[in-house]
Amino acid sequence: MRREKQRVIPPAERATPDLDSGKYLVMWQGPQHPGITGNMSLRLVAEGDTVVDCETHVGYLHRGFEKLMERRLYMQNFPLVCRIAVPEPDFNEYCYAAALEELAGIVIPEKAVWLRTLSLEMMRLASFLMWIGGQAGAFGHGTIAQWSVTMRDYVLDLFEELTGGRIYHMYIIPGGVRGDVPAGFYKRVLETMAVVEKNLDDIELVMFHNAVFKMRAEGLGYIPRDWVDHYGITGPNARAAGVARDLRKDSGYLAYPRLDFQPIVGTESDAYERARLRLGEMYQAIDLIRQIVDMAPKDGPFRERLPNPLYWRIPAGETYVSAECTRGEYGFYVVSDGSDKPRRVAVRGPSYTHAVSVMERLVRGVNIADVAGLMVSLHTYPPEIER
Amino acid sequence: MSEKKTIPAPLANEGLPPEERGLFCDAAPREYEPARGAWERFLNWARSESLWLLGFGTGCGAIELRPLMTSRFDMYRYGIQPRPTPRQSSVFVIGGYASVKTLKRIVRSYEQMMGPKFVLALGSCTINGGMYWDSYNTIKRIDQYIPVDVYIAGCMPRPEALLAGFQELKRIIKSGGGEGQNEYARNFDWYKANQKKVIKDWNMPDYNW
Amino acid sequence: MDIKDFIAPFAVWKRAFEKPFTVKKPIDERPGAPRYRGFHMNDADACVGCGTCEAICMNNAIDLVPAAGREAKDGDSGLRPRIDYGRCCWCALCVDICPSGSLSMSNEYVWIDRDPDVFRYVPGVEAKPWDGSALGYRRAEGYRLLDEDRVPMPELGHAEAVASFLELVRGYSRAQAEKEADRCVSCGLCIASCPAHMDIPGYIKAVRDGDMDEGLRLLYETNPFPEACGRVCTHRCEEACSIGSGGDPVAIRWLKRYIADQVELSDYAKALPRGAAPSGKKVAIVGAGPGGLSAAYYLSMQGHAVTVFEAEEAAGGMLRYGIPEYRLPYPALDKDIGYIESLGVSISRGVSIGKDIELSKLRTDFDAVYLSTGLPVAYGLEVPGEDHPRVLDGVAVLARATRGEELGLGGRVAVIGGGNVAMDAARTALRHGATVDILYRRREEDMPADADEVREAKAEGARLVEKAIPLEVRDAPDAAGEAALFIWNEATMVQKEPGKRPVPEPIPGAVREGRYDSIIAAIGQGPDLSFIAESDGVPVKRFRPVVDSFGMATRAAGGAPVFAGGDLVNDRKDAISAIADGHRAAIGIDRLLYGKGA
Amino acid sequence: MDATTFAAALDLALGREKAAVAFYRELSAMASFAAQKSTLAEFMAMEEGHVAMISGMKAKGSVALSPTVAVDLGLAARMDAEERPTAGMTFQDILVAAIKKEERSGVLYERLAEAASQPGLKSVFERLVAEESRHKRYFEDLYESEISKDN
Amino acid sequence: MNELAKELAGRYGARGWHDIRKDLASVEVDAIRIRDVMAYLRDEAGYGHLSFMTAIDNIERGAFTLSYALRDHDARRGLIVHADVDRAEPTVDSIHLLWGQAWTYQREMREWFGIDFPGSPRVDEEFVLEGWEGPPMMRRDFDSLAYSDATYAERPGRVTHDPASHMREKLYPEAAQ
Repeated sequence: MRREKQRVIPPAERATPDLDSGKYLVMWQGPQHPGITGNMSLRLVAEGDTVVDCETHVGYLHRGFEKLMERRLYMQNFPLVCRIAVPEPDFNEYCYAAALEELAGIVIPEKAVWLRTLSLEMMRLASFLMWIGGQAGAFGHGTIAQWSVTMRDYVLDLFEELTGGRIYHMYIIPGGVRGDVPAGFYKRVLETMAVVEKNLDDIELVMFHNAVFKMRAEGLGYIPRDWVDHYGITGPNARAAGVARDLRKDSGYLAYPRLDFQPIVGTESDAYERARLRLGEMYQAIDLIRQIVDMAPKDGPFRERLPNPLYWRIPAGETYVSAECTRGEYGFYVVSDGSDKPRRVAVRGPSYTHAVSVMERLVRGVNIADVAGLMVSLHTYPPEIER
Repeated sequence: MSEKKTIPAPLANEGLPPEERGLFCDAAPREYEPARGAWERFLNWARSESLWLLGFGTGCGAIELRPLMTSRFDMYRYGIQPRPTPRQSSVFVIGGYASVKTLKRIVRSYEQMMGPKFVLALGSCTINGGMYWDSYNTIKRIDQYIPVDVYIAGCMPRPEALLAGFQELKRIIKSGGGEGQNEYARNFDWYKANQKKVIKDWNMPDYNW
Repeated sequence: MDIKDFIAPFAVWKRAFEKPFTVKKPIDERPGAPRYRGFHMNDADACVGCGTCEAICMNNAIDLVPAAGREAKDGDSGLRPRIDYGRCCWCALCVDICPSGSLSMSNEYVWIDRDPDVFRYVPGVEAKPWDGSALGYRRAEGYRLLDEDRVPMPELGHAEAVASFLELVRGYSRAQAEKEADRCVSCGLCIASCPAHMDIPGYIKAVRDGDMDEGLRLLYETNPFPEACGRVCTHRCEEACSIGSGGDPVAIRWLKRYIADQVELSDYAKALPRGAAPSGKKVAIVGAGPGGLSAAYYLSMQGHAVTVFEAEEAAGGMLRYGIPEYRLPYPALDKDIGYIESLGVSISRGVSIGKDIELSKLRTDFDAVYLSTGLPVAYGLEVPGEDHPRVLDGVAVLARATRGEELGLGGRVAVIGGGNVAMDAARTALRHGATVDILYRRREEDMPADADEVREAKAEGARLVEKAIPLEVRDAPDAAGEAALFIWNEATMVQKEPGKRPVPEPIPGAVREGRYDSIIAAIGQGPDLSFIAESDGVPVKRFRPVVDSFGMATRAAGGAPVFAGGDLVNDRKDAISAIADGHRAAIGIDRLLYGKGA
Repeated sequence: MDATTFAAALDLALGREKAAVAFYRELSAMASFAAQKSTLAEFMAMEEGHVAMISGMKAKGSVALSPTVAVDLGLAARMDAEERPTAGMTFQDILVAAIKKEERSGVLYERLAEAASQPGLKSVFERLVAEESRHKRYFEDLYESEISKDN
Repeated sequence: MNELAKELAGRYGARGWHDIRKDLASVEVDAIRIRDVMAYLRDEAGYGHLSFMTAIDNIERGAFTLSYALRDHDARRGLIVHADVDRAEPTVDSIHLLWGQAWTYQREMREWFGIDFPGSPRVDEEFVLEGWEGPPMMRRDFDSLAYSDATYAERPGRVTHDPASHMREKLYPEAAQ
């Protein structure tokens, strides 16, 4: 099979090219490179047009969230956390809120559970829509982004209606959610889903049945199955390698145990397979959203009352809450010392491993022109690496 | 502009190793001398209607550039398009907070841009530090380091607000008010001093042109 | 790869015939969603300037600044939030927490300027194009970050209450007190309204932290009657409470009581500061009410030897003789007084100034004198028949109840007046098994009594007769001297002058009468100043000693300086004001005795 | 305006004000303690001020009084018939006496105004009625705020 | 106490097993045993997935507490392994050979807390910071606000008033003395 032949498994050991030999070209890709998702840079060493070594450089977006969170009250951190991963803020909100609720022993109302699930799945869809435009663009297919980013915008319109925010929703607040669904909202959700689904059909036709995309993506960035545990790979990157792990199923948080879905698993573990799998997860998200709209309780409170946020102290303890975001395991590790501010908050973003360790190894032996496509195929967001 | 100019001493490029100093420009930027009357007005019209955007999303704000570039908001129809390199760009969108590490790249990119060049600053973070007001790694006022032509309030500003910002920028350019580049040249020493105060490992030329 | 992979991409062409996604005029065509978190709005009239928005704002984006045309007043700091759009992150936590609910957001989101310094404004004060926008973020129904409901105070049921003189209000448990204390936002608007300017946020914090000793210490900084004030204070603080601007005010009074109740008298000394070394100076205080004893406390803390002269047999003044036991049980009052006495303050009970000892003698024997004699004289009804034997005065009835004397009110009692004394008299009569009518010249909402008192009096069975202008008291035809007819004229409220309170105007012919065994007049009280002679040099105007800001009335030659305070001098005529006067006078006396300024 | 009649009218008023001064002086003699005396002295000084004012108007030949009648709070009408205050008189006693006195003056001027045939003279008495009503209102306000606070 | 807790206690002196929730527990070991413990957990106990590594500055007791979060995907449970290291001389064995991404976390902790992991690749290189001259910034005694105020210019003109003191000034200034 052609794909078999294309698969290259880069060696674990870093090559040490002799840079003074004149054989190699050192080049920086990023931070202001349109093909790089977010701001990070790759220091590439190329021999001819093949990359032989890569160092990742991150930190362009480092704002010191974990330090800032130690300076702020628990509730004050609520607007802060969503900024950690710009294209996908809701998972931050959920993990942070859930961690606090667990530490403080708060059980959120049923309606909040469903609205949170809805919000996370809509976010997943929006995030993937953004991503697929980038993935297609990185292989020179600009049309997809014209559609998918607009589809994402339609989902953001729903978010704006539900939460009052377009990018930063600040909706999943500790204790529940911040507001009920507006009248007629579910109807508009279903309408939007129909439009998105129709466009996804087109995207599938145009992008996945496309000789150019296939030629460039197939076999690119092959991740062997045994890397999954070794590098801590999660999410679609792991599932494309045939590892059926999905925290939504495994941890069974929020309303997921009551929803009907199965993790999508791939076999080929290359850029094409990962893209294909994410397309599948978009359809899956649409399906889940429809289920949620159908099953979510229409009445009841959407928020548990919390103590005065100005003095809210959380009993000493620690916890780690993770959720399956579009890229894999997203988690918040919160340590409380019993005071009104967290002692330590650490954020576990899947890109941490995907964009640094895995990327550095995968990129060896890849054609320079494919570096951007490879990187996008790992679906990485630098802000969650450096926080 | 008509006042007599003393020729400043060449830049030392002290951040660079001695053997590399000669490879880079050692002259400070100079102010742009406008053309006369109608010709300058024509130039300004042309500049304002072809805003070429540097494709460097420096902060959260970059997320709203994608919708702008694509079909729904379609900024091309307003004469705005992204370019991959500073050498081809005339507008720099500072998309919010700037960490020190990014600031270094911002300065470098800004200086590399062709004049006349304009800066659009998005959101709270560029005005007074925003939510990262107490962070050890983000600057609070971008106007301390590079001149800014238009500010857009919001966190994040919606794409429409960005478009409105571009309209305002166009208006400013057409009225001959896009003076940022000249301000930078005029106050070059001040900007440099500010930049070097926060960029501790200054290992690039003093003026990246 | 097959042939489809080369053909399928051309499907994109069909899109040429579809409606494009492009929005024609994005800036005009897409207003923010109805819930959009756009630029801030503030209803500056509803806003009380408490600064809770500033406290919750993690961006440090909000400053409180004086707003043009708004002065500080009770319950309004006169400050308004100014928002820095160089900081704001539009999280709207300020909207969610705002106690008054005055903050909201419009759905406007375009604000562009060349000048970075303009992005700061005081919403609601500086006009902006989006002011009054109907759309935009409001906090959702039923969603607030603060709890608008007060923790209910456990109280005796009304039926149970009227059957005895047991204390009505049981006091908070620890959990209840901490929950209630958690409602406070520490804005401090209340401090200005408290006549004693107590550190209310400070002691509420002590409740939250469970640090009762610290709480007690803060209470005693400005008020040595926490047990009494924790029960019967007129709590002006609660009227000023910012939480009260959008819900029930924090139960400041109950929390004060909670602190005092938690600490045993024997542990007070551990929590409270020690007095200064003896100064060798002697101060006489006339009247052992809250004002006099407060002055005594603070003077003795400064090391002065204090003697308090009290005409009655027990100390406490109106707190003891004017306030019934079910509101302020004597052991609680005794605890406050007991601590003051334990510091070495000597109280000479049963000594009446002007009768047993002259003021001039005090001026010679002591280094300073403080007059805090209150208002012992009840004013009469001033209607024909007011000296009928069944017309009693309210203060006297309450005092007799305190002394445990037989009241002999009979079965039907009328109480004339709408003040706290009237309510206390009515409820005391109820507890003696009488049916009680409360007759008041104006409407219920005009009553000077605390709304709670009125509500409880009614709940306990008193009948309220509003707009009843007293006309005459007559002997009851069949029971001369045993019962009386009270005759009143029904009135309507007439707004005679704009801006002033309406006047009750008798309705011609609407004369009513009622037969009562007792008629308790509680229309007002006055001072007894007969003990002040012209030679004492105390300036008096309209039956009030004239004093300076420290309460000093005279430092004329011929004797020690004389200070005065409490109901005798101030307009507020409540315990907390008397306490504040006593504290202020103590400071004044101390400064004078030590020659510090003044 | 007929000077003699005008003068006669003012003389009458002057007489009443002087009687008032005498009234307070008499009470003051009866007073037993400082607070009573200072209050009576204050009210007496007010009346003396009125005496001086009316004398001035008489000398100038014109009445400079506002015709606006103060709102009647209706207290005086219902007050118990005047009693002679005693040595132990309270603030209430003094105020009641003062209110009643102002009321009686007002009633007198009212009757005179009704009886007056000349429009000019009528107006003088009407203005005096108004003046007395304002005095009464002053004391009534004081009564409401200081004495009858709770009713 | 479950089997694994006993096993860890017996082999490595692990203590303080605590079930945070039904699928998450924590346990404490000596820092010197950390590599052995992690290897055991990875190879023998099924905890094949390293979620993240981080540190907590317990300045009060002069220690950094390292937290290694592991996950056993098959058993669907997580384990957080704690180890205290001396705050004055924080050095820990590197586990970069056990997991392919561990070196990044170690590099991060080196930069953020000043904890050394000898032998870990590029551990002394700058990670997210550039030209940083201050102390490791995640230490509790590093004051972010003070650093920011001293380093980055702020827009002037901000001034606020405390309602309580403002009201005192306006309404009862005599009490201010």
